[in-house]
Amino acid sequence: MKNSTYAACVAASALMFATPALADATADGIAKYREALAEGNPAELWEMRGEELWKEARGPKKATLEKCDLGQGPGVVKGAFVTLPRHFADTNRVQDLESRLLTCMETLQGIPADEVAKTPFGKGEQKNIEALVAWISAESRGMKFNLPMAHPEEKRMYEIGKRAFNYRGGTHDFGCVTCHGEDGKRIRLQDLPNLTKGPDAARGFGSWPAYRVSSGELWSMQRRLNDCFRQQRFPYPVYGSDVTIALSSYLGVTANGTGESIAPAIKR
Amino acid sequence: MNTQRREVLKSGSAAGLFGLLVAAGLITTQQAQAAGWDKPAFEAKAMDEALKALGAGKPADSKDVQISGPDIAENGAVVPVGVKSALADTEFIAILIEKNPSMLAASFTLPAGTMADVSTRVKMGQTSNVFALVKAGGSFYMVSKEIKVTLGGCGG
Amino acid sequence: MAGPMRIRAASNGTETEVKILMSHDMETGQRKDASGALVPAHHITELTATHNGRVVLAAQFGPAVSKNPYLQFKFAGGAKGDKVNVSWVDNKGDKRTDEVVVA
Amino acid sequence: MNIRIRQGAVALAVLATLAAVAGCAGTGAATVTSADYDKDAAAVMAASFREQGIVKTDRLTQDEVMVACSKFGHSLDDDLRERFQAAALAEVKWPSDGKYIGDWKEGEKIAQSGRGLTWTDKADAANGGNCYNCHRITKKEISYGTIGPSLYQYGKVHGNTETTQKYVWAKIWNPNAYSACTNMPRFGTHGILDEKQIRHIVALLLDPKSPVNAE
Repeated sequence: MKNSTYAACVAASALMFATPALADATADGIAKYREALAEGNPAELWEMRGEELWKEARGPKKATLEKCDLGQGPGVVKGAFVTLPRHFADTNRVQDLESRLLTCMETLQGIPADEVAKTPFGKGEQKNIEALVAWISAESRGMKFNLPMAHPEEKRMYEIGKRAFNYRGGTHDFGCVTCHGEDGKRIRLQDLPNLTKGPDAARGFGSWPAYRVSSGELWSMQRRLNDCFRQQRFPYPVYGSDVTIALSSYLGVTANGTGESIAPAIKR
Repeated sequence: MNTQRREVLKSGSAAGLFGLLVAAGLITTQQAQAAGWDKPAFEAKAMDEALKALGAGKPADSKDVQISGPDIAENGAVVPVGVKSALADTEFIAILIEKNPSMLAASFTLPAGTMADVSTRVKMGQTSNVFALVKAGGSFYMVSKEIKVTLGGCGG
Repeated sequence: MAGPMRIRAASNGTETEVKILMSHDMETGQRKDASGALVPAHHITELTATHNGRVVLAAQFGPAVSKNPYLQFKFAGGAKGDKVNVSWVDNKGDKRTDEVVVA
Repeated sequence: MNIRIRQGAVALAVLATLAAVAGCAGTGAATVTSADYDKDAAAVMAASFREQGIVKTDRLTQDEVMVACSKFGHSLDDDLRERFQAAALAEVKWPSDGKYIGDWKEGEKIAQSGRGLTWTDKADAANGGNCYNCHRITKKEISYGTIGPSLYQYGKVHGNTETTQKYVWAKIWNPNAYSACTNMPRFGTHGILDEKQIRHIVALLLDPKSPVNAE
């Protein structure tokens, strides 16, 4: 249940970013709150279920996911999370963890990817995806981000992600960059990582999937991005669409070598 | 990961959890009879009412009881609260939240040999005093701490 | 059906610390769903932990305990290999029992 | 659900890279320009979103200002900045009755609310101003953001003069009037807040009785 890296990191940042106008007591209080939560993260309930699901014969083909290739070879889970998104030769596509899982579920288990993608978050097969990403990410806890960039498609998705990150629109003229483009900012009391550089990018990107205490649910990166776009007053990003994968590529590559994954973390 | 035996007790018994525990020989019938969810205490809307339901009367203050929790909670849905008592023979601990619709959040009965040191997480609708009620050596004691609940960003 | 608990029990030779995560919605009965209808209360009411068959904690929860509850406590004694068993029951009669070996 | 764009173009780019590899020291990107990526990004943006609830895909449409503000790695040149700012100031709609100050208590409610215009909001819901997300405003509210400057004691410092009232009004209506490419939304221009609501927020900031200035 130890997640002291996270607690220490959040505590440090909360104090470091405290503006002179902000009473230190507030930042200190919030840091203590987060520290207390780091112990006993309910994400572990999803991790347990995820490990079982990986090994459970399911779907029309009654097969497990144990032959799923997350980029490190069939069945290799450890270390996979910190190299995603990456290019996969079999689909000839850059895929994040969730879209890759859809591929595996469809090819190995016969569960139609399109239907899973259309399922609302927290329901049906999406619930299973949430458990799987919790376990898979936990298997890379403490490892540094190391996304490959050798393939031209990986470079292309990174470049598209950078542009999507800076794209401002909607009724409020917001883009990802509005909240995540500067050091030491907060929205209400939440620290905002500057996702345009490490190690903040690793701290932000490397926290998801995470248990959201506000909803009591496990949120995948897809869901995190979905809700960012909602709050930006943007239209609905299609699950597993290229904009979501490109953004993850941009964030992950920016995080490369600068910090470790603490996912699944616990967030307000 | 520790291996866990994951068995759901067969439902269908009207006896409830404690009946099952008796059947399994885990607790005595006497223990089971003393137990049962304390509905009047959990549904009490005011402090006096809750204390009365718990048989606590007017508890005394005590330096030997500690309530721990954050000064500020980022989210009222999950507020970590811990209670420790250094009083001899602490047998019962309860956590009460003044401004919740029902004040009593949780109670713990501690058999001999169990430390008076429990932690859990509670919901708070707003900034409020949180009370730790302790029964030790037959008497009740109570301490409190204010926990502020703040609003979140991005449209709440 | 309720999902399994995550239980950890660790002995330092003189005492055993138990940490429990439960999978439960802990509905307060005051929340409204998207259509504006009240979601009925659904929460754990009682929990019992035993060590090698002896009760070491009896807890009662109201709806103010957080969703996916967390509980931590300690008892004297306990050795590696001992069994800690945790059971809960909720206000709708759902129940769950899980057991862990002390590490 | 696979959205494939320019796969062919990339394949060609790879071939071109292989052919030119000796000449450009293996930097594969040399054959794909930043403009190519701009085009790819535009296509990905257009293909990745769908409408939901009250939000249609036209939310992605950018005006000239937002196109310029979405460019990264360089700032606006002075001419463009001045042109954007002048145009923004020119389109500010001043209060129909000439009154800038409303009720600060209502202003505080609007400043606290982050509701409105997302796909989970209803069309007839009153929009909030989201002010506390980015600004410190009253002393009492400790849950405030720091993306924008502190507005605590704003009226006390700047005075409740007509000049200040007009400045604050225009800043809320279209903040690009004073700072092109600011992070702040164009509350009036985009109809996020109406005249009455803006009046209340001006009161929150400038009314001497408002806790912003009185506490």
